[in-house]
Amino acid sequence: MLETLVTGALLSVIGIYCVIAKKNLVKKMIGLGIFTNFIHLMLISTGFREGGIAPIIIRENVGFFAAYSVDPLPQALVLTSIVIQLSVTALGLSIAILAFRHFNTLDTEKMNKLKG
Amino acid sequence: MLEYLITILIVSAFLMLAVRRDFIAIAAILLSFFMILALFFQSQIIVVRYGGWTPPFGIVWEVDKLNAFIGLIIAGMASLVTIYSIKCIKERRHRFYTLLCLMTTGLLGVCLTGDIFNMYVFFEILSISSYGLVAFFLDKNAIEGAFKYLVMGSLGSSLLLLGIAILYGLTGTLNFADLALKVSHSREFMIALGLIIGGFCLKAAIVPFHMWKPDAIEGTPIPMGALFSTATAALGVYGILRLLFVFGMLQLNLMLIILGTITMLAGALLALVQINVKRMLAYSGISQVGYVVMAIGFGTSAGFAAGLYHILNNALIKGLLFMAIGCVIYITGKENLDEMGIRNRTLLVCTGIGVLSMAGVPPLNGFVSKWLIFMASWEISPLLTVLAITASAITLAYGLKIFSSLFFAQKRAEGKIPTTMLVPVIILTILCVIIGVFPQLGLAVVEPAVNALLNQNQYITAALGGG
Amino acid sequence: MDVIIRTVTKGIFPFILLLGFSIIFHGHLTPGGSFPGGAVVASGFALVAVAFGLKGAEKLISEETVHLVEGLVALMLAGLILYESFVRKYVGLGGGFFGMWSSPTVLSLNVAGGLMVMSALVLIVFLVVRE
Amino acid sequence: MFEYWSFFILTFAGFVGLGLIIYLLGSRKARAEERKYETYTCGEPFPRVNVGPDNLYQAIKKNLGIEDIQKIHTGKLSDYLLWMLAGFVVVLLMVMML
Repeated sequence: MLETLVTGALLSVIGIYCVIAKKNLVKKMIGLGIFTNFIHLMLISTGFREGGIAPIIIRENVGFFAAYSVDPLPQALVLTSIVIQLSVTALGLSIAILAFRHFNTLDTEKMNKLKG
Repeated sequence: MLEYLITILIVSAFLMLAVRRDFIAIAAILLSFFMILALFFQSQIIVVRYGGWTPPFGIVWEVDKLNAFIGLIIAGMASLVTIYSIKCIKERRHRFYTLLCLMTTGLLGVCLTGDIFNMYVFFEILSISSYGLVAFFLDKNAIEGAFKYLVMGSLGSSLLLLGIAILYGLTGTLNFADLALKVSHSREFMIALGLIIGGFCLKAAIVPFHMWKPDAIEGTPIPMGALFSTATAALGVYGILRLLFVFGMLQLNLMLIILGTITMLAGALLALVQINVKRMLAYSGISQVGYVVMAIGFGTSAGFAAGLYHILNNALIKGLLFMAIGCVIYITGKENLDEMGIRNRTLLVCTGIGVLSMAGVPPLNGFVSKWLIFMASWEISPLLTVLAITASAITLAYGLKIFSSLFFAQKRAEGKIPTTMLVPVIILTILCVIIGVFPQLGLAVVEPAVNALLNQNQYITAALGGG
Repeated sequence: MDVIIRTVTKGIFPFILLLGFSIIFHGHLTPGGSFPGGAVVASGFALVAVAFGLKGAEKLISEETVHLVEGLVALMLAGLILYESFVRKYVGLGGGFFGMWSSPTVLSLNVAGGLMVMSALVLIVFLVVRE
Repeated sequence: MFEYWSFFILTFAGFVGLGLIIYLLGSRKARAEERKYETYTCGEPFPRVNVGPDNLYQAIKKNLGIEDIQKIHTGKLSDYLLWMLAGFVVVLLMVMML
């Protein structure tokens, strides 16, 4: 459990730093991906159980399943969330392509026509 | 019937891509509006169990009066926007309607669901389709607004997911009613609550989170501006309310009062100095959401009634103003305030009523809810009343700016406005006047929602009891 | 691209499709399912787009076709929901389509999801290649 | 119903008064410019000064510190994200204080 927390803390700090401090739009998307991965790690670690079995239910021994298997729900949640993150990343990168076409740069500091 | 709402919207969204007939999307969104309308007149709480699973395990949709009220606003605005954009969007209309169907799916899904992860999924459907809609024109402004909204929105919804993960780790359940039984007020729960409320504040554009909204609205097609300022804002406020409701923390809430007051004043002051009319209306929408958040922070039933009433009135007024200004932009093609002269008497009357109503001039609907907010805030602290009245005065001041740009313009453009664009404007104007003259009509709609908000036990037993 | 990649692509493309669809169709029994299977199928089209250019890939599957597939999937989902909620409930046709498959609902959901994932990823690949 | 209308006149007068004060205060500088033109053009037809809506509230913009609020909205994504994170921190602290 400790490894998970340490990794999660590292990933979250790296992701937030990458999203905020990096000027490049593509790097911002990468940072967003890292940060989302941190959340997926946290979410899947909520279902963790020391020495648990794979959550495949067999009709004969429901009691055994309930006592020893890991929680299957966070895995389903993370799968859903990964697909969502995929579409956000795809949309973000296509917007980055269009932004490069319009502004001739990916530097977000230079794309500040709308302000005030 | 409610099970098929999402199916209809999603199926029509993908059919639009293949078949490219506008009437599919229009029919689907209007049908969803009538479904929500039928739902609104049901007396008891409706629980829809997907796949027949009982609530703590399966996904449920739970519709009480509060859901139905917000859903009615959302579906109503979505259908008016749909009718409005038949002529307003000139090219690639099937893409627009596909995204609009998906956005309505997301809005209604977040509003009606009773499961917190399901809420996150619909929240993301809403977010992704609205990023696409912000980038719809694919020109410089649209792309800039879109990527700002995309990065901010995705980071916000990631933090919302983190809050949901913490909640799941602490309680092991995702159902609202079950969560309401299991939450306590310890520090871990409060972290989760803060993260989720922050995610919804981003959608409602409360002040430290508001910066995407003017930039995004300046780039979007104007019907989307109307939808962002009404439906999405109402949804953000609903999310905050529902979370506080689940946590049983609907008493006097200093955080919401402070955030709401700052939002109200900052939005109004910033709207005062804008030159671009879309941007001004965006800031005006932010300011009106500030009133709502301040009112629901009071924690009294008068405060809730005032806040919910102002959500309704803000939707009507801001929708009216965005659509009317959209008609002007349709003819002149200019977005700056000093080149907006137009020669069309109906439109001028409608815009004038909208501006006066936004400023809170009786006998229009904006006055009623603002009056209720002043009354509710007087019981908490007279200082808040003074601030709210100041913000109202600033609202009138920037309303006058729109007034003078429309009525005292030097050059007036000629042009014919299509009927489908004029009809929603007229409908909203009539509603504004009717609710202003007969305020008890609006109160009759709002009061059941307030009662539902104050009765937590009813919500829990409807979901969990009677399996 | 050079001749090696073209030749290998010609040889390997049917097998990629086969692998993808087998993952989709066995989704309810084995690991995998709609998302990995759809991604594998889309990777086959991406390979064609790399080897033969966008023109070559569009000969196989054009953007219109992809949209058509999405519309068909939408109709399929609607039909599935109608089947589940009306036909099975009121007419009483239980036990799958004529008792042929082990779990028809999950299978048809897998197929619909796989086709949807495939078309979305193919669209993304086309958009990126076009730039 | 009656209670909503009992302060009708008061509110109306208040709104109109405040709005008028702000309106007049805002357009004062622009009018002064116009008068200057009148004085210094000696009998010649002077260029017509058109006061559009964008220079209505210039005085308020200068004096009430709205320019400072506007400067915060730099249009740069990194600044926006920093403000947003600051907002999250503020919301977290305030929720924990409740």
